[in-house]
Amino acid sequence: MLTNYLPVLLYMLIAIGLVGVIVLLSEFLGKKTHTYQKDLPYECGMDPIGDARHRYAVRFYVIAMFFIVFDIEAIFLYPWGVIFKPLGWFGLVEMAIFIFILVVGLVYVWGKGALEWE
Amino acid sequence: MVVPLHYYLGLSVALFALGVVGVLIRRNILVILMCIEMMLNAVNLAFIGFADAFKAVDGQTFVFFVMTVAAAEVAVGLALVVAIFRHRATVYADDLNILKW
Amino acid sequence: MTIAIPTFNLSSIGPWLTLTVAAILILLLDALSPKGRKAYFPQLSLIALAVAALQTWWLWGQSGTDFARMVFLDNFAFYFYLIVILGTTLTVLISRHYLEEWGKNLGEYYALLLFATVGMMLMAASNHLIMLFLGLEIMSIAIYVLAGLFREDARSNEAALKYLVLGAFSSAFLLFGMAFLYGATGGNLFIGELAGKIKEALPLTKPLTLLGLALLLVGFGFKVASVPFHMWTPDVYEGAPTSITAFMSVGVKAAAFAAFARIMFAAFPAFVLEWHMLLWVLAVATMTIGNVVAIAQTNIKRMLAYSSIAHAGYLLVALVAANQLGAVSIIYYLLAYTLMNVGAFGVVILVGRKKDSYLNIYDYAGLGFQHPVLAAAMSVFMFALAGIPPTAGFVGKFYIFSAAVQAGYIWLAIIGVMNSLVSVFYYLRITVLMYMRPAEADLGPIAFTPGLVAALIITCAGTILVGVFPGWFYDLAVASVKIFPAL
Amino acid sequence: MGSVNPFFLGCTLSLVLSLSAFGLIMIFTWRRPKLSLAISLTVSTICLIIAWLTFIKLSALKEPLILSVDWMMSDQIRVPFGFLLDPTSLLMFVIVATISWLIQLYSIGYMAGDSGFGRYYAFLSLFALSMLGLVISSGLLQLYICWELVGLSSYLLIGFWYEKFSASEAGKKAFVVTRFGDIGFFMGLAFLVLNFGTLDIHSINSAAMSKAFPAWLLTPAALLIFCGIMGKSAQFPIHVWLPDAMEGPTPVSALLHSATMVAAGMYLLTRLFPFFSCSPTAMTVILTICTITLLLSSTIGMVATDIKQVWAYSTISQLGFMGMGLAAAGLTGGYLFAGFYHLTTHAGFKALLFLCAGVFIHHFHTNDFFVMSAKGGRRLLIPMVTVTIGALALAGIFPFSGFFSKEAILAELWNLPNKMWLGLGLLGAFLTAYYTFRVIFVLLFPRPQAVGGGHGVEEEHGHGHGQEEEHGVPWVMAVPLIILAGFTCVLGFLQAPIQKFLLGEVHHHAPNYVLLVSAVGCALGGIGMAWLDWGAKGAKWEGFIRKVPVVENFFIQKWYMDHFWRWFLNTVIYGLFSRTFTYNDRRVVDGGVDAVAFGTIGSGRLLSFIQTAFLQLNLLFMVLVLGGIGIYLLMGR
Repeated sequence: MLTNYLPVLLYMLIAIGLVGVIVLLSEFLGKKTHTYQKDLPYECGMDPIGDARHRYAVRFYVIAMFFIVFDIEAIFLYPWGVIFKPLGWFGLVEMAIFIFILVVGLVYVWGKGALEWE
Repeated sequence: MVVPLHYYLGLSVALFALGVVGVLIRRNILVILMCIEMMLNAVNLAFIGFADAFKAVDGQTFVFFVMTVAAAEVAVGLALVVAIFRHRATVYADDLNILKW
Repeated sequence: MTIAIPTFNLSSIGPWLTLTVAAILILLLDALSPKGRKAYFPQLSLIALAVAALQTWWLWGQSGTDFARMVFLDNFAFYFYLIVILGTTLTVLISRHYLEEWGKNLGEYYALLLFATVGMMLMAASNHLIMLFLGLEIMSIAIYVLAGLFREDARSNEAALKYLVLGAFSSAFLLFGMAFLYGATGGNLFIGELAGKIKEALPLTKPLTLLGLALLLVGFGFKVASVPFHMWTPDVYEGAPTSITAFMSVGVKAAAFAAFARIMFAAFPAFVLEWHMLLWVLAVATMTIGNVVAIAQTNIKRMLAYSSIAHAGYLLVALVAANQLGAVSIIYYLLAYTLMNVGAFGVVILVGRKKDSYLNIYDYAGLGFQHPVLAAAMSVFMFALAGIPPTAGFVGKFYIFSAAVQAGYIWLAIIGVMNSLVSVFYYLRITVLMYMRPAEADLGPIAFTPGLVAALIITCAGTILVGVFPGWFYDLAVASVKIFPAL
Repeated sequence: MGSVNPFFLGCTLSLVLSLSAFGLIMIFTWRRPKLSLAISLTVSTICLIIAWLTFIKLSALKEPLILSVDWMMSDQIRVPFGFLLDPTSLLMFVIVATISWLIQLYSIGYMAGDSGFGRYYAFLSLFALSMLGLVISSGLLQLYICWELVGLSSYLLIGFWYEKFSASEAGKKAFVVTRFGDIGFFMGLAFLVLNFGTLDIHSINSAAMSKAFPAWLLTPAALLIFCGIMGKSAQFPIHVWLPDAMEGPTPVSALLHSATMVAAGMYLLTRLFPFFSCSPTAMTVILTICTITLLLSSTIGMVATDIKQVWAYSTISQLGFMGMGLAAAGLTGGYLFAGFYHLTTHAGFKALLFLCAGVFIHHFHTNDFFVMSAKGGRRLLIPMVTVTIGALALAGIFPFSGFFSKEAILAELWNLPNKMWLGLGLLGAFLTAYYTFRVIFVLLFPRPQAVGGGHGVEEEHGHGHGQEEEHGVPWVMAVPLIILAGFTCVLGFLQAPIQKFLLGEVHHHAPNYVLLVSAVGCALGGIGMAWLDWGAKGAKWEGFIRKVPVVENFFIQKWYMDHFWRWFLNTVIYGLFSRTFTYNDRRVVDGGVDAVAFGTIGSGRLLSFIQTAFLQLNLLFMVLVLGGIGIYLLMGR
């Protein structure tokens, strides 16, 4: 009975292992520079201590918008994932088209230079 | 445990009404957009409630589409707010008064 | 578990595919090609539109549904395909020079136009509330962006944001209405089956259905700019780029009326009395307020906005009539309206000259002497909008009011005729200004570009031809409304 | 169709040519007076020739000639487009073509040097197009279209001197007021087509004659169509536009308001005479309205001082007279002849009167015939003679055309069981003669001192502003006068041939001497009265009506009809609708928000909520309406 969950266990182990390996590797291989900004918690350019009614740079909104749009499209991947098998090739092709359209959006955003920070 | 349909509907209507009131009384356009999101989510809740009651799946499918569309709408809305903010340094609905009767 | 993939025929959504592919292509080209080599987007769009029209023509005469009953294949939808394709084509024609003046001849403009067109077609053909909603939003979101196209122009921004907030608000209502209908019918979202399901569940779910109906009315009322949901119209029409205003006034109206008519005719036979009564009131209010307020306007775009509200009122009259002639007149009138209104906006673009400098109606003074042909064209459009024979506007109004009389709504017809009388005043004022007033100042030359000239020729000739030979279009329309057995 | 019918070709040609003349001038040549004139006059001459040729060729016609194609609007609704050539339309066709040709000729002189010369001729061509189209159209919809075009071109012509405020106002008034009647007309058409399914004039008439219409259908349709006639033919109570319409150039007045445009209404009545006469109710209404119009306009004509105003009111009264004749004939089962005959003769003499007035106005630069008289109007020989001929005809004096046609109408009135109508008709004839000859006598027997002393005398010396025109009347203006005067003298004796042409047979009835004597007596009485008041040596130069100042003032104020409409427009239309809405826009919304803003800041959330700009007010409104709809749907019934 519990053996049914063996793949899950395996999957978890692999995931944890992978994360651990990557963290360790970056610790050993990566170049280390320490700046004030970089050492702040979350590493995101925000001051962790201070007034909460802080004004954000407008660029955050732009990035946030892209994130919302691309992220929310993933919603359609879940139902597909659930019935991936019965849908077969048809579903795969459909999803490929769907993702292709998303990629077009990404290419467009990229090509327009909207991903440049400056 | 089965949640009765009218619980869903009651909550949904309440959420929707809250959203409407929020849209009507808040001045900040960002908050107005959030309230509109709330209205859409109330609709989602209603759909899910009905889908659950009827054991029909199309209500849930509808929810997916509503969510994506709402995201797109908000993205456009945010972009417009940003554009307006760059011009006039305001995000308040009552400052949108160039176009008048 | 196995899932039966429903059979479907890609060619039945051929026009959509063509336009979508063209739009995606434009987006890619726009992002990837270096600056300065982007002049071919209008041509590309026109080709795509022509192909889509051709595909529609091939589809003509089919009936039934496809894609697991999601999509209607019928002449009603196809007629609307043709109308919105016509509207988009004309918009593309009048856009180019105008956009160049503003420095905004962008690829996305055309891509968004095409996407919006696809959305409109979806609305006209949908047999499923999800499809309807998707079509509505594809169209609306594209137009929100287009309305705010001139990012540097505060009015354009404001128009877009107002439209977005109001539009999102109203689509939330529409959605809530759909949810109620879904509940009232025990989990049905197919438009074609709504009527039967509503009837089945009637005694139990009457309040739910009625609430759904009310919410749908609000949602659609907003999209067609019916009073009292019209308040966005003048602001948005004034602030949006003129070419987009033209597109909105014809395309959105056509698509919204297509969906509106289909739902009302097909889904609510059980509540005929209620929605007739409500729409009766809305129609009267819409016509009257639109026309009366238009008299007071001095900005031509605002005036045309109120006139577009008034025309929505006439169309609502046809909807209330709800007989075969009524349905026919909706289709016919939207075709006529597309021609005459885009034409009028084309003239507005021309007269507006550099960056919409001259939008006051008094800037039209003396146009008849400086540019007789242009003034003549504008007069044709004004006559047509006012419903003066022998233009298409007259025949359309004749159908509409005849339909109302036929359905027994004599008073509605009388009010309609009185309203069109009032409208003559402000339309003819433009003509009078053009021919009977000397120009107040020299406003500078008017740049006639091939696209605009072509659009004006098409609209002008179309307005007159459709008016003089309505028979053919009428027959097409009759063939299209055969699908509503209740009429 | 193997060979095209020559008449069809001719009719089409005349319309197409007129339209292209309008288009050509308007688009290309309006800057060049000579060229425009050439185009317009050529086209007009061709139309004239076509009209007369058709008339002569078809004069022996037995059956009406219908040359039409169906314009299909829908399965049930077929609208015929084409030409219906029967005696009525042929006669009118000729009249219209002739008069518009004469007026184009006359205008060469009258409009010479006007800055809008080309435009003027373009409008005249448009007018000819629409009027000719109206006359020979075979279907009511085509007629309606031309009817509206007539309205449009008259609007353009009346407001021709647009820089003159009163002129553009008058143009607008004419257009709006006649449209008012047209709503009725249009509704009548819709009513007919929906209940009967055709708009073909011939089939409507024959159906009416064979009693195919139920009365409930017939009477409303007839009355609705009559609304249009009231507007176009300036019948009470929407006659108010016509006197104002005199603001246009005088040849235009002659063209529009004597022979053609206003006659269009009566022409329609004639055209649908069999249809109308099937509804006694409608005919009685028509008779009443026309009688009121006759008396009203005659009495106003008695006190007007502008020569064109007098002719304008006489036009209205004569139109009323025609209407009475037709209605009476309809009620007694008579023929359309009397009214239509009067229409014919009236076209001739009224055009004549207006053109004469135009000569005087052109010469003296004034519209006031008292001033004209003081400046020596009687020295202009040709117009003075011709205006007298016209006036005699208008008054109904033997042997001029008006006598015969009035006689015919009075005979119809005589046949009515109620003799009151006859009495009112005679009273109208008396008044007509009176005000007509008031003008003539004032012109003939000038009294410079009566028009404010020295002013008139000074003008006497200096009236020629150094222009050569004072030496006489240009021939282009004189020729039409003479031709029209000729018509006026001759037409009366053509009664029998015209009757034969119109009805196919001559109805001789024994001359009714009582009627004859009383009619002539009334006319002569009117002239005599005018002589006593204005002509005779010791006359006081004031109308007999002066003795009752209240009534005189009532007439001078035109029965307060203008006041009524002004009030109606201001209060009801502008006040109630436009103002409310525009006021809302500008004041209530802005002002309300301002008031709140300036008001107490501390009064809390409720007020600040109203303050939150337009966007949310709109939204709130939507929600409220939704609430209303919901309540209606759920609670209603």
